[in-house]
Amino acid sequence: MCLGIPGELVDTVAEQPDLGVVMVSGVRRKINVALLADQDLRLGDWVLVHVGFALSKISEDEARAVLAFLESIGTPYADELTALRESNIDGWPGEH
Amino acid sequence: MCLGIPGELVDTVAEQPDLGVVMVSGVRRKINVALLADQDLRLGDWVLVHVGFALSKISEDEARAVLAFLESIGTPYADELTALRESNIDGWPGEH
Amino acid sequence: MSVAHGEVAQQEAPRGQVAREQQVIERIERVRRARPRLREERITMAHGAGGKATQTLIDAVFLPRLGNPVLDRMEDAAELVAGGTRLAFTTDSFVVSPLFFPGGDIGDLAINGTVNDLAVRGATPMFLSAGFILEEGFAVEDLERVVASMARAAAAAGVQVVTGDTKVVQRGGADGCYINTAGIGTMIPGVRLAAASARPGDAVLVSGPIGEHGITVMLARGELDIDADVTSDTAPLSGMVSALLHAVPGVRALRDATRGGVATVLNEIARAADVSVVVDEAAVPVSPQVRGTAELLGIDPLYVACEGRMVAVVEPDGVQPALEVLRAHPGGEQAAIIGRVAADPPGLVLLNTVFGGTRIVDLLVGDPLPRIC
Amino acid sequence: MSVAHGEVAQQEAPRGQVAREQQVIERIERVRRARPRLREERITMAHGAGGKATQTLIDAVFLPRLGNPVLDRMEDAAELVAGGTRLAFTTDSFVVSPLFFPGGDIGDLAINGTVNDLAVRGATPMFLSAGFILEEGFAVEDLERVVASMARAAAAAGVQVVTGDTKVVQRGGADGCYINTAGIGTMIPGVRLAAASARPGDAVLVSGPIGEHGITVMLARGELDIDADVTSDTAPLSGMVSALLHAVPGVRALRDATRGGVATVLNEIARAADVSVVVDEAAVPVSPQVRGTAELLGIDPLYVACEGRMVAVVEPDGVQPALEVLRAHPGGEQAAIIGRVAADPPGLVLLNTVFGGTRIVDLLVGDPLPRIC
Amino acid sequence: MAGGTLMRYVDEFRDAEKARALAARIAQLCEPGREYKFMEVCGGHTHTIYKHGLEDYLPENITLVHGPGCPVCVIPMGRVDDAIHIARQPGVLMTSFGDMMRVPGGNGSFFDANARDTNIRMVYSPLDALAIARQRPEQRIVFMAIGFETTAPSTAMTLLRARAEGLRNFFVFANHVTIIPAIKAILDSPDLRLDGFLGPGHVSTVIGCRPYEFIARDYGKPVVVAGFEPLDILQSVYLLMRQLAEGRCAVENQYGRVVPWDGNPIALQAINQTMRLRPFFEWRGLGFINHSALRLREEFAEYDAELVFDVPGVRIADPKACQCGEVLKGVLKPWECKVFGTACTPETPIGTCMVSPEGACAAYYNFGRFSRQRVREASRV
Amino acid sequence: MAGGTLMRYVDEFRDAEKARALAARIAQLCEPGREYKFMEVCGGHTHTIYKHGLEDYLPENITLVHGPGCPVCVIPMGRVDDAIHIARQPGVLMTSFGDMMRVPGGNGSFFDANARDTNIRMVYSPLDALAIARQRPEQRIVFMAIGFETTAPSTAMTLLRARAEGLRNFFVFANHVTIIPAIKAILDSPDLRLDGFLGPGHVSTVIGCRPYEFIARDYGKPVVVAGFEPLDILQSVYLLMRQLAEGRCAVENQYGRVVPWDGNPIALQAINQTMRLRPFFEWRGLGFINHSALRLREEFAEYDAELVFDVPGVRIADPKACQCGEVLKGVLKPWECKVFGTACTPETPIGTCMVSPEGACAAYYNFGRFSRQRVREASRV
Ligand code: SF4
Ligand code: SF4
Ligand SMILES: [Mg+2]
Ligand SMILES: [Mg+2]
Ligand SMILES: [Mg+2]
Ligand SMILES: [Mg+2]
Ligand SMILES: [Mg+2]
Ligand SMILES: [Mg+2]
Ligand SMILES: [Mg+2]
Ligand SMILES: [Mg+2]
Ligand SMILES: [Mg+2]
Ligand SMILES: [Mg+2]
Repeated sequence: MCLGIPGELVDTVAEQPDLGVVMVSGVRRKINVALLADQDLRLGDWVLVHVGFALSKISEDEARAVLAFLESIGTPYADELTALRESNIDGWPGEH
Repeated sequence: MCLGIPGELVDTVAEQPDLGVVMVSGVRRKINVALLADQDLRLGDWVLVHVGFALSKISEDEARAVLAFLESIGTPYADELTALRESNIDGWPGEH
Repeated sequence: MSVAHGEVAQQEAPRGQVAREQQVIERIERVRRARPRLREERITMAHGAGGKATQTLIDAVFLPRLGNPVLDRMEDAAELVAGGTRLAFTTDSFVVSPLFFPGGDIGDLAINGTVNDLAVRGATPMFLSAGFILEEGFAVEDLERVVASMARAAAAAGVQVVTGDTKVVQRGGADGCYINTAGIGTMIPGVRLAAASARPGDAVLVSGPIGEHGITVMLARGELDIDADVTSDTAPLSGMVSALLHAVPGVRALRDATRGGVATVLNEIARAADVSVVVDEAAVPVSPQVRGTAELLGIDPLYVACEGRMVAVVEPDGVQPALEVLRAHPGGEQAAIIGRVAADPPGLVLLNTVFGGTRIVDLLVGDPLPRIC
Repeated sequence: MSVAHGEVAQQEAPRGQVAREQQVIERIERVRRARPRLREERITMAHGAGGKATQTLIDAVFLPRLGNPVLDRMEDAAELVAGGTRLAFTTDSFVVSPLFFPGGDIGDLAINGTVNDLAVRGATPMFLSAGFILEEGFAVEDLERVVASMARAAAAAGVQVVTGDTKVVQRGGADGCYINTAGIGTMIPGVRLAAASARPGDAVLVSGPIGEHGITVMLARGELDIDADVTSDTAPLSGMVSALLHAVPGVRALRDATRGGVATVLNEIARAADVSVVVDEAAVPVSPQVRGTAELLGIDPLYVACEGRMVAVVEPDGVQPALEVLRAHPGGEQAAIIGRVAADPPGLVLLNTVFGGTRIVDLLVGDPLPRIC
Repeated sequence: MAGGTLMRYVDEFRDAEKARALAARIAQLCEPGREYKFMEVCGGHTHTIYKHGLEDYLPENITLVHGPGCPVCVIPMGRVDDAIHIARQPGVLMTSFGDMMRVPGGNGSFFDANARDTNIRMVYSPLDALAIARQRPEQRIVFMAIGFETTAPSTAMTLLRARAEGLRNFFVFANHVTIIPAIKAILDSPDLRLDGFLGPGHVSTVIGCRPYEFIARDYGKPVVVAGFEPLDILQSVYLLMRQLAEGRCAVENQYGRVVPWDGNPIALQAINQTMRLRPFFEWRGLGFINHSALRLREEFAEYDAELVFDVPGVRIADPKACQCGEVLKGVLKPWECKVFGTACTPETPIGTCMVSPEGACAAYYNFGRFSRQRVREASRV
Repeated sequence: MAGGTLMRYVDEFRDAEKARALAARIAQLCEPGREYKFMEVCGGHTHTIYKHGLEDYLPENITLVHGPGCPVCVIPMGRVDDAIHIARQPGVLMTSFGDMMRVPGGNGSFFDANARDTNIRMVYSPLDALAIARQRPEQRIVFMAIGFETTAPSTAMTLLRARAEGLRNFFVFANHVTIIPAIKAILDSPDLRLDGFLGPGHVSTVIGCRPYEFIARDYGKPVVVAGFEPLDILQSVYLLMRQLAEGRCAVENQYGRVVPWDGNPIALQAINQTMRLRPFFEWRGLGFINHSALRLREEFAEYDAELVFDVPGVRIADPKACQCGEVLKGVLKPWECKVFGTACTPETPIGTCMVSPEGACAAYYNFGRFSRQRVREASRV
């Protein structure tokens, strides 16, 4: 639906707190980070970029949990279930 | 000072009495003839054209008189004088 | 290099559906092979992008009227015989914007582009013409820079500009400066290259990382506000081609991957030789910066123009020597075998993805557009 | 043909004044012969008009950077040797506006222009390239017309378009359609033509009435609101040249009188050969319509472009046969001897006026402009 | 590639070995003889599926059905014509995303219009359109806004910025749509049987996961909000299969690294501050859907191209041959449309699904159209 | 060619045989040892003289001195700059005659300005500028009017037409000058000795011959109003020589076929209705001359580019090397100017006399610059 690209926040823009610089594979672009004003963004954080705006801050923990789950796929079902729980996928509201 | 081209009036322009068509060596252009409104222009008349306007009606008689004078140049002085008078060059106001 | 990972999808789909889909696919291929009809009443940007729209324009407007056996071949350069000498002859106009970009400018493009079209045809580039269309108001200083750059590029490629022409059009009638070059080369004896001669089993190589010119120019326009350390790959290929052809007898076809990128060249080969070309995505050399910019913009580097890279089709025996020659040549360090020629499905380019799937790499209609979805 | 009517002005002017004026004239000639300096910071329309400004641009920007013995000769086409064959090679871009005009269009111009540059060099035109720069929005129908016209012109001139290129630029980046053609011809054995070989005593001929193309295009723009029954003279000269060169051994130089008209070509000859060319105004064929339009606009037909007329410099012995050959050839019925080559004053073109006076016919700076005074 | 190394959040999710393991698990979960149909709501998923050849990993009895989540594909022809009409007004420079340039209206696309008389240019971000407005005060810059809730916040933020700067030559032609009413329309459509949904990952960064709860609760279909790398989708299919195998029916979030359960409150507020729901809006192929699109609020009337310019607003019937509606609802596979690949191709699109790279028809035509059978045979050589 | 045949009023007056006879008569009238200096007021005459090589027919002791009657040559550099300034205003399309395009201002010519940022185009008639204004209502069309009384009526008629049509996007930047004050300035100049004047034929079609009477009456110099074909000029020289020989001093009209003794009353009235004399005006090389130029009347203020546009009106000093003033007054021959033909050439004009084909320097450089001596010798070969 919407092309979103993960980019690393590598710089700020002087006197323009709404802006930040992201890097994608060594390529830099100024983007607007105002939609994440409540996220306490820091250099080194990764964000999802869409049409020049950062839409969300990417969680490395969540990513690693998914990868751990995928690693576990070759292993018995029980391990897999543990990995799945860690990855927090099962998102019934009550579980949050 | 000002490029003026003799052209023959070869056509009128329907419903635009200010305009006429002149021909110069087979080439036609619409021009404005309003500056000669008092001259009773007719097709076949020659006019002097400058920047798209007819500035004056050309007198064939005057032209022929000059040519006659030029023809006479080879002839004795008296004949020349006659030709010169005919050509009306000597323009003291009183003589008009 | 396997074409599809059949291990997983072992089950066959319901017979009827597969048969129907197969019929549709065959119908589509018939439509694709028919002479295309030009539907547009006016020229659009797509007609100049080197993809399907350009081919349709050529097929519908130019070939029916100007066509002859030489022109109809639609190779990078025409092969001619004049006074008993085998010559190659080619032309290209250059309308790049901006005129100056990291790594090059319209001047060296105009030389290298024509040098390369001669070189990949198997000719030694010798003489170039240069036709300038200048816009009223173009800075003389910029013209001097462009011409100086042409002079350097010509010297580097060992060619001479021997005839020229200059026209000036009113402001608004051009975008600064357009250059046309045409070039003459003498065919290297014994060499016969043709896209149509690709055969199943041949290997497909590229001479270096792809898409750097196109990405550089796109970014140099400044509109995308993207900052990447990437420079144009503009370079003459004549030296590399000469080394390759002298060392490897089994080279079947060469093409410089300009407008439309490597994907377009591969499609041209697949169609000309009625074969399929199967590319291994993981093997295609792409610099991180090109990949990053392409990701941000949602475009595919396979379609992005190069101006100093070529695709080579080489017989099985010649593949390793060819790769060695290319890698030994300056600018060819990252040359790679990116795929191979197969018999089926004829006329199509397939890509084995990094992910292990298979997909088509078709011609684009026009330029790849930055997209948001 | 006498240069000045000395009968009348027998008395000599005061010695001192003549000497001073003479010094000034000599100083001017020294300045004219020096390599001109390009003073403009930006390209103006004059740089494309084929006159002094164009020459200055070439001398100041192109030759110092791209120059080589072939290019430096600045002939209509370069003479080359490739693989042992003597070739002529030339290029021109066509940016005419409007694209269609009575008697022709940009398509046949693009073919004939390059055919003629080859022909007047003493070559048999053979192969052409065609590079199109199209403006977004250009009507496909118009493109088809142009290409069809190119095809007809190519067939008429016996040449083939063997390689091509199409670029599209954004609306406002061109004026509909620009075409570049480059051409290759094989030199006719034994023929060596060069403007520099004109010698005092040679006769100067034109192959037909002058200025018809330029006047036609000027009027076709519609801005001048002048209505004249005049059509472009666009035509291939190759047949006529071939007939001439085979029949008359004494042809020294040929030039097609395009941008800048006959006056410009004569100046180029006078300068290249360091001779004077003396033209008899009454002998120059000009149609009444061209004369009439030129009068209305205050311009001189000698500077108006032709696209199917050439100037020939012929040794005294060859003059009458040459005139006969030209007149016998279709399109050459009104060929005429318009002047002769003299030794002094070197580098200048003089005109003996109908009125019996003498004046210089210099290069114009740019295009002749319609004027009111 | 994963583990303690630096994450790029891309290549890590394209690993063929993991895909094979996952595919094997999916195959294990298939009940013999049962057909599974999952709809990926989002065109981005469709694109990924074809671009990476993901179907090669799925057993033949799992079918992915392409949904309505391509913002370009659902724009009705009349809106394209309206945009061209605005672009024709004196002094107007129209801007939009590259995606829109080739979308056919009743009388051609933006590219065709440019070939006639308009000046419609691509921008990467609405902020770029705003920058043009700043640089060219003598021109009127109109931004044609398209997109779901993912894109609407960028338009909203740009409008707020334009007002803060007092720019008077910037206008928005709003065509933002909302995803939930479209999903509901599909669920209510009688001719479709689905076993579950791959939820749209990027829309969900804004709206969160709660809005999908009604699908599980009221319609009894599992939903997995999915990321856009091929392993994300494959894992999401696996999760759907597992819910079915386990007899569960819930909203799960596979894409937790990007999608917060509650979305982005700042983005939602920006949308709410600048836009309001239209009573109804036409979706190409799906017809009129209530409360399914956004327009500017009255407070932004002077920025609203629909008010400032005289927009004809004529409804253009889709071409008769066009079956985009069926494809968007997942009733037909792209190649089942009668004009697919013959009259309707990327160079001569009849329907919008053939234009956007996210459109199901374009994705299948560009990437998927070949006989897997024959390729498999050929690859054995 | 003459006689009963059809007249074309051109070729008939270019006959070399008649010229030789006339030249012989002129030579007969020369008093041995006396030097004669006649000024052709009009640049058109200068052009004819050089273009046809007329000096070849005159004895060396008759010198033709080139006067100020080239409307382009007398435009001061500041006015060119003003025009370019107007042309730079938003939406302006400036028009003028081809003659103006290469005239250097303080910072280049119109062509140079076009190469930078203006849109200044040639027209053949002010009516063509008006037609452009009609066709392009969104642009502001300014016509830079130049010329003596010959051209002023066309500007006047065009203004009247514009007002009648109610056109609001047409403007005139008036630079019309009047010939009599310039002749008077030259007659009053101390450094010049003249024996008579060739009167300007085409100006006289409008103003008639009476305005020259003061020259004969007050300054004792004969005047012959002359046509523009070479025989016209030669005959006029003959008539001047005859007046001198006969001891007469009068205004004669050689050009009676075109010039009515009383001029053109309609033209004079049109000028009077639309324009009024300026208190003074700067002439290039001649400095400020009182009542020597026309501007629009107050009734036409809304058409007056000088009022509508903000015109800087800065006076630009002529380049130091420039001796145009001396050439325009006939004090110096063109080639006597220090920069003639070296620094000042048609491609790099320093003074305006090198620009217009009517300018004395351009006419001499383009047509006359060669050694008659050497040509004569060469032609004997
Ligand atoms: S093939 Fe074309 S018309 Fe048919 S559904 Fe797809 S996009 Fe629509
Ligand atoms: S040579 Fe140039 S500067 Fe000197 S008088 Fe002539 S125009 Fe003026
Ligand atoms: Mg090529
Ligand atoms: Mg080429
Ligand atoms: Mg090329
Ligand atoms: Mg040329
Ligand atoms: Mg431009
Ligand atoms: Mg030529
Ligand atoms: Mg040429
Ligand atoms: Mg030529
Ligand atoms: Mg090409
Ligand atoms: Mg245009």
